[in-house]
Amino acid sequence: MATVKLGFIVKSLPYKTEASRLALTHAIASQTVEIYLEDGDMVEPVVAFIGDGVLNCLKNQKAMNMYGVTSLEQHLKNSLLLDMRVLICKEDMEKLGLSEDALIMDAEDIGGETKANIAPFSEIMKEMDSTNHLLFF
Amino acid sequence: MATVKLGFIVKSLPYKTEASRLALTHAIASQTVEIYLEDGDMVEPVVAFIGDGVLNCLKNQKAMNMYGVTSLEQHLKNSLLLDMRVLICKEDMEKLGLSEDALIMDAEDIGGETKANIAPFSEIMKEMDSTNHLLFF
Amino acid sequence: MRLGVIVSDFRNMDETLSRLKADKLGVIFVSNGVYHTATKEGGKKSPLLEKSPNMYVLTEDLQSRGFSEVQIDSRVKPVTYSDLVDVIFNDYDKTIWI
Amino acid sequence: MRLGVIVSDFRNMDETLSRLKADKLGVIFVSNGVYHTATKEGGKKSPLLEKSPNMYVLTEDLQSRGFSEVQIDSRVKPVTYSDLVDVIFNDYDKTIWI
Amino acid sequence: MGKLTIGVFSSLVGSLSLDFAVKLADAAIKKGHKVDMWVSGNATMLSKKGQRAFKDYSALEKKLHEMFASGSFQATACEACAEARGFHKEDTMEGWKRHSMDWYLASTFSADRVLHIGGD
Amino acid sequence: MGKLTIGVFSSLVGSLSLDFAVKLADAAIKKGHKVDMWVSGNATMLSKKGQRAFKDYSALEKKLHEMFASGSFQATACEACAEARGFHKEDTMEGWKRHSMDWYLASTFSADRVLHIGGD
Repeated sequence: MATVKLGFIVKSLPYKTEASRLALTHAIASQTVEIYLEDGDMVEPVVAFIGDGVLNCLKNQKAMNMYGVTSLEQHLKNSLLLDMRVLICKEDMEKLGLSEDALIMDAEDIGGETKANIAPFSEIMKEMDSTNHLLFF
Repeated sequence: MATVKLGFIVKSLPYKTEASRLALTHAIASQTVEIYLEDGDMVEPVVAFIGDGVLNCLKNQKAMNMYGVTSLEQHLKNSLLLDMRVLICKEDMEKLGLSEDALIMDAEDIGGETKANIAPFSEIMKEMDSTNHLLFF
Repeated sequence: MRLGVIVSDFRNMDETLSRLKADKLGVIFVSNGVYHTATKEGGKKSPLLEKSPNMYVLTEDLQSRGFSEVQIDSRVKPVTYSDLVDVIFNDYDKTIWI
Repeated sequence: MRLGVIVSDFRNMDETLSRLKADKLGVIFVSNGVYHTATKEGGKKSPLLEKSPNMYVLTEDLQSRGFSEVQIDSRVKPVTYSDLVDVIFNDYDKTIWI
Repeated sequence: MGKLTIGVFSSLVGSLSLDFAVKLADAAIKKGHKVDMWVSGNATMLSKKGQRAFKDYSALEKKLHEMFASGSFQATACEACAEARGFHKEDTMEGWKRHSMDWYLASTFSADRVLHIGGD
Repeated sequence: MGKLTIGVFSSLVGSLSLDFAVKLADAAIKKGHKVDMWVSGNATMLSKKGQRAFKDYSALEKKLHEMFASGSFQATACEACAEARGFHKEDTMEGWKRHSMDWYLASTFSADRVLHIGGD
């Protein structure tokens, strides 16, 4: 019985590359990883947005209407619906002039109960310290 | 009877992406373009390295020995062998501390007669002005 | 030369853009370039907005990323793909993608 | 945490690298990251060379780009792919690619 | 009405740069222009047939078929770039041609405007 | 001896990031480690069979076959990412498996070290 904690750290902007999308889809895949593991073993993802990566968290992304692709907004809501721990870097939000109102902080509209956390980088660094492995996107 | 002049402007570093390699292979393809054109019509390429792109022009690239891929050095020599006009931005060389000695300035070792030109950006800008179309890599 | 420059990313665009000289220079923000038109960094607007009096932003890319036209700098003109075709054919002799 | 950071590019690396805190921080220059070890810009060495006392550069990537080991900053240790495997397994708990 | 040649180089499936190229080409055709499209490097992936539509990826095949049907659109993939990636002639989406790089240069010869989309 | 899991994401054929991953994996195997490799996004191109060797591209297929033959190497491509690009089961290079994304996470569970190569 063990839990391996993985840190998915997103510093890339959305859409130009697939990096941030793949971070979330892989983190979400933790839901089905047990089929490969012994009973009781699990993989626990934590997702943190840092640097320009915080721009993935903006509300009202119309990528589906404009380009027919799932928005990062939708992926982030799906992550929160699954009660994933999501951190958004406070200093980077402030640097880019983003208020909490502008960001996706919950998935209430699709029935989610978990909220995203705005956290200073020092807390994100502690979270990284506590993981078994770190994956930067 | 017309000549269309194309400017291939290389600002990307080599190897991480294919951009600079594709600039030179496409410029070299001007040699065979007549098969598609009327007699006397031609496409004339000029290649300019600017910004970090000047690092494509360093001598002694061992990409073939290390990774089994043709080096940008070889592509650049092939371009000079075909008497292509090649410009290297003087200000960017100076900024990155590169001397003429460090750069591929000719293809004499494979029988080439044309030399690369170190030119201030203002001259490269004039060259760009004189092209029919500009392609940035 | 009338030169249209398509700015396709948020970082490392200024060095190339600042050096280009043209009788008429246009700047067209697309892809992640749209962040220049709608975000501030450290309270300041993007220095790219000072480079030209002729600026455009692709509305499809703006909206995909969560912005609406009311949020962009007033000097920047929102354009659709259809408008952009006219900009390329009518307003500039050459268009480059950086 | 002993953290190894693989720096894989020349531009935009400092912002991420500078924020990372670890009991032991290592910096491994690969791909276009090797330019940090062998070029100067405006006469100055890369600020990344000040970030850690534990620095490595992948010789295969250095040589591919036209540099030899004598040209690199003396604080940086040249390593092969084989050495890098040992660095990852023995010297750091986690290794990230930026 | 004019001719626009669009070259798409290292842009990727999963980025929106290929989408940009296709949407711009489509808008130009709808305005009565002719469009040539050249894909090289990793962008040759656009010419691969049998791409399955997923919601995480824009599906460009249907749009491309419409554009081919307009009679104002040609699209050609770099043959060597495709072969290097294991895309052979029989893997090519209907409507696409494959040529060597000189095709792109020849297309620019008669183009009124060229948009070269480089980048990653 | 340990286990290294390498994930390669958006890296491209024609860049040297895939080469980096393969060379590092090979060096680890030669030192007696076990290596799992996961390719996702555009990196799934690495698992495509029938890639023709050109001098402008490193030919990785032969090296991969040697690594599979070592018995210490597994390589798996993201199934959905491959299908979206038109790479189907029958297009997959010998030795490669295809799974959903949870395979990568499961591989990290028992890994001593994980190297995730993201970027473009």
